[in-house]
Amino acid sequence: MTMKSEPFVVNVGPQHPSTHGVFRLRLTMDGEKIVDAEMVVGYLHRSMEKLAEGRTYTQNIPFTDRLDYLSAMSNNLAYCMAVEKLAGIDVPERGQFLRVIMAEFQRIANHAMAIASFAMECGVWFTPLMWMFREREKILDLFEMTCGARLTTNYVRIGGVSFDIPPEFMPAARALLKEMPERIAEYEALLMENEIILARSRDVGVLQPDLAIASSASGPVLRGSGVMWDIRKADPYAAYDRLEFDIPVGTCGDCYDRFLVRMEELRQSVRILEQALDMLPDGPASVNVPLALRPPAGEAYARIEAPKGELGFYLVSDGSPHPHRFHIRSPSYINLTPLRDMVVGLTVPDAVITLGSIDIVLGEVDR
Amino acid sequence: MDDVGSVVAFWMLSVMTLGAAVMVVAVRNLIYAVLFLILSFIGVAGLYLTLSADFVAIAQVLIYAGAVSVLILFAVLLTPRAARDNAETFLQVPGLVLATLVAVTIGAIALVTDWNEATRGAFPETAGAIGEALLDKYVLPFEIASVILLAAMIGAIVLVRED
Amino acid sequence: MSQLLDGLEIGERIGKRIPEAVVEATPQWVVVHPQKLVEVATYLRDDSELNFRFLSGVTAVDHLDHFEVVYHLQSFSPNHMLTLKTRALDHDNPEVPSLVSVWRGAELQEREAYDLMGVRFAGHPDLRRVFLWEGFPGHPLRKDWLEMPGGLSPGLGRFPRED
Amino acid sequence: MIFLAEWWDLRDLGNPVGKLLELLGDHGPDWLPYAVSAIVGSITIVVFLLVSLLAFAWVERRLLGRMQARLGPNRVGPWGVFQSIADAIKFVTKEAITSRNVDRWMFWAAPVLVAVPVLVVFAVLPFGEGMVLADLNVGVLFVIAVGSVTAIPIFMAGWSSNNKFSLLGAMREVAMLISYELPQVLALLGVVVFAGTMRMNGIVGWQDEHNTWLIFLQPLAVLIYLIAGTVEINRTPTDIAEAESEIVAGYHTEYSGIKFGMFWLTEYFAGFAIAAIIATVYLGGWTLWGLEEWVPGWIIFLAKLYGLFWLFIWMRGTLPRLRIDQLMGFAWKFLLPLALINIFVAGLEVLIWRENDLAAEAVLPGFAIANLVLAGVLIVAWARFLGRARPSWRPARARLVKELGAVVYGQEG
Repeated sequence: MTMKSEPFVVNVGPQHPSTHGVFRLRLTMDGEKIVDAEMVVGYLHRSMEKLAEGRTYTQNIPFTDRLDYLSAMSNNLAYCMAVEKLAGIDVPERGQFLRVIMAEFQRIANHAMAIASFAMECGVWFTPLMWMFREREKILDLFEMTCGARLTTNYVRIGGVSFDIPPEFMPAARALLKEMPERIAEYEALLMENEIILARSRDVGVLQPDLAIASSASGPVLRGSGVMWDIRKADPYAAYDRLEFDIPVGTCGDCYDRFLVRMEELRQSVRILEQALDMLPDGPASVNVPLALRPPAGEAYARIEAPKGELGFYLVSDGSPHPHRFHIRSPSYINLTPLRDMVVGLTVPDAVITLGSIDIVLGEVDR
Repeated sequence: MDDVGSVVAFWMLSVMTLGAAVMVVAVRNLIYAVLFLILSFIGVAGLYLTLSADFVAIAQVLIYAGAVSVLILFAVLLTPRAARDNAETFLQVPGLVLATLVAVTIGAIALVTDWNEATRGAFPETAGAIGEALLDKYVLPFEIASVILLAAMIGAIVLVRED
Repeated sequence: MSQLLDGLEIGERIGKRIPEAVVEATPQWVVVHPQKLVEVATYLRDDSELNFRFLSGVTAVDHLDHFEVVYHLQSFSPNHMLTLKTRALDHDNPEVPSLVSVWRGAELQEREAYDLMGVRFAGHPDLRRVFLWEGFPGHPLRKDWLEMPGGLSPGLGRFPRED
Repeated sequence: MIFLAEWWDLRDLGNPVGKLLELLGDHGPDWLPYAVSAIVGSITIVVFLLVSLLAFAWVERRLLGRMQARLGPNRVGPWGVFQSIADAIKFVTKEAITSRNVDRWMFWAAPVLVAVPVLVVFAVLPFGEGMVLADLNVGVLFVIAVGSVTAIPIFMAGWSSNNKFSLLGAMREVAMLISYELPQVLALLGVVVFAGTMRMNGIVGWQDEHNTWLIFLQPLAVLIYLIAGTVEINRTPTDIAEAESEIVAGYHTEYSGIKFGMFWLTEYFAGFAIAAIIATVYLGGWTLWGLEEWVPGWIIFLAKLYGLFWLFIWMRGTLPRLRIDQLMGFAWKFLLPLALINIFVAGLEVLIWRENDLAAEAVLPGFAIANLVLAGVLIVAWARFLGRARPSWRPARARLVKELGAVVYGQEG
């Protein structure tokens, strides 16, 4: 005999502590079990793609800061790469390395936030968040001393970067990198073997690799399912082809694997950064590009491995100073495709940590 | 019933118990009814206390107010919303008749019986005595009750198992 | 290094397998006929040599007289990319077949393209607006969408779905 | 020593009250001492709780700040010590919103009633020798009974809020309280078996008399009671009923202002209550191997209480939250069997002790060691037995690869 209860709808969000912004998940529940999930987004839609069509290529860079506001550097980089591809601009070597350095620092900052908020979803009372903010803060300080902004950096420009690094950057960055392995070990000691985290996140929100590939998941979500794919290696951009690093992959595709992958990516980022700082060549950091850039008519699709996944910009130019079409392939949004399959059959707490393990930022989902 | 405090306590508790009991049948909202039932249970526990039966009083709170009522609350919540009010039923008249009969019986017994009035003693340690009685003189009923409860528990588990 | 496959070559291969599917092929991309799109996509995904299992992105472009839907395909092994396009020539009522049956990843992206560009994807399981609300006038990413029809200015008098 | 037992003796704050009551009993009607003692006792307990609350709301935030590499409150007064007072003023002055569709009566009654059971618990706890408001024969049972009643105001709050999150939180809380009552009762019964009394003062006296603490004789029970107590007070790792990331704030989602303040302070009071019960029952209450002759017993008791509360703060700063079914499973599958074994062993030991008429000094250390070993073995063995051990093929860290495109998944990977 089974007991059936009335199905009822629980609205998680748009105002909810664990939706990372204004994300809404309509869960249809049968008792404790989720039988259907529907995501409702658009509360933060700013029609960025339309706005960008009315501005010049250079003017659009600040928009990209506001996409995934936790990793502005990566967004700048992806967009500028697309424009450079469209206009055929080559970036000097120093600029390429600076881009790598900033993007990897940004990855550490973003993953610190992602891991911390995942831990918060699991119910840790702010401790990992505060610990990780300590390091994130130092990274933001580095950004500030380089370009004057902490969050919306607007640093990577078409043809290079906006400023070369100041003299105090190097010692600060090296000091940070020196203490990072120790800090990461601390996070791991706090979270990784924690019995409750294991109980909560293992075998929860499982994403099979076939479904992950079919539903265009990317970044840690894809790698957590055990797919060896990283655009930094597959389609190296900036200076990644000269740097040595490994791709962490999970084995079971559950929340815990995605968490492990992010944890390991912190270490890999530190490794990349150490090499990049050593190899940083002298010379100009950028080439001069006209402000009202008129790329030849055509189209370009450039993508990078942003912290959240494959971030791509698809630009269509008609020869005017404005893009004819400005499309953002945003990893946060597309990683939500398999969400329904991942949460059906789970309970609300599991759905919440599954959402946390995907790591979305609503600025990028809604654009 | 010799000192003022006991008398006052008795009357207050009686009014509380009976008033809550009346409210249980009178209120329309089933959740309210359950909450009044809890109040009534607590009143009864207080009455036990005035009778120096501390163990029984605490057990009353623990089992009736703490556990049974919560069970009823869950039962109320798990029934469909439509059946959640204290509506009129066809059992109203039989119920009323039965209640009246019980009241008359109890009242008659209370009036007819020749009560022995005992003076109020000190608080004896009842818990130990009850425990010994349960495991000595009344061990058979005690064990039978345990077996019945176990059977009920297994039955409940079997009923709600998924497969 | 991810290799961008030559559109001419792939166009030829598709043409051999599915005649009349390719409308145009350039070194950068292949344009296929909408009616053959699902067939072509299935072929690209299942062919062991091409092995395009990953749909990187779907988007639509307004070319003033027609709409172009662009698919960026990625194969993990061998590591190569392809840009596939299809055209909806009716600018007022553009419609192309949905590829959700081939790649689940198209689901949200096609919804987005429908919402902002107004391209209908026939056969999409759940083609609804995603960022804007049902009843929003027009599709803002179209080039002819300059202001909200009916003299409305952007911004809301009241919240959508509030009634 | 006798001369110290005067009304001005700080070691027993019960003395001055006793003198006062004697005075009233001599000159007033016979019910007057009862009424006065009840009033004085209640006021003392409430004042003690409020002062502790004000202190510990600040201490907790400072301690958590230390754990989290930040400062904690540091603006109001020196080191932010007046932060709790500022918070209290904030609670009182904020608007206590009552939403339109709530069940008004219950919505207002719940925050008032919720603090009652917790306050009542302190009535049976001895703060020092003779410093107990009501030295009930059935003190242990009373504590449990009162603890079980806390479910009802919480349920009222959740149900009357007319909010799904509130209702879910209330259901969770009630289910949790019911489940954890059993291991809690069984853990305390082990103590009763040893001490042979349910009177709180008697338990303290027994520990004093045998120069031991029951934590040594009942290590497993302490652990079980501590876990069950943590569940009852709703703090991380078991704050499931108000899990912020899942159901917003659980049963008090709709509450604001002083109404929320009541729930908030009840949580602290309950924490003090659990700490006080553990201190009394397992840690020898106001005794400390003779030190109570020199230091006031209530100071010793408070030191133990606050030390235990610090443990709760520490847990909050470290542990994540369990899922509701895991927590329930833990109660029924892990704590309950262990508690049953524990009480069986305790009974056996007391039987051996009593039947053979052995000397306490000889037998208790043996029991203590045996029980400690047994606790360790049982916990490890039972955890193994139930354990969701990591599959051996599953690596502890993410695998590092260099090649592209392949898939490692599951066991064969």
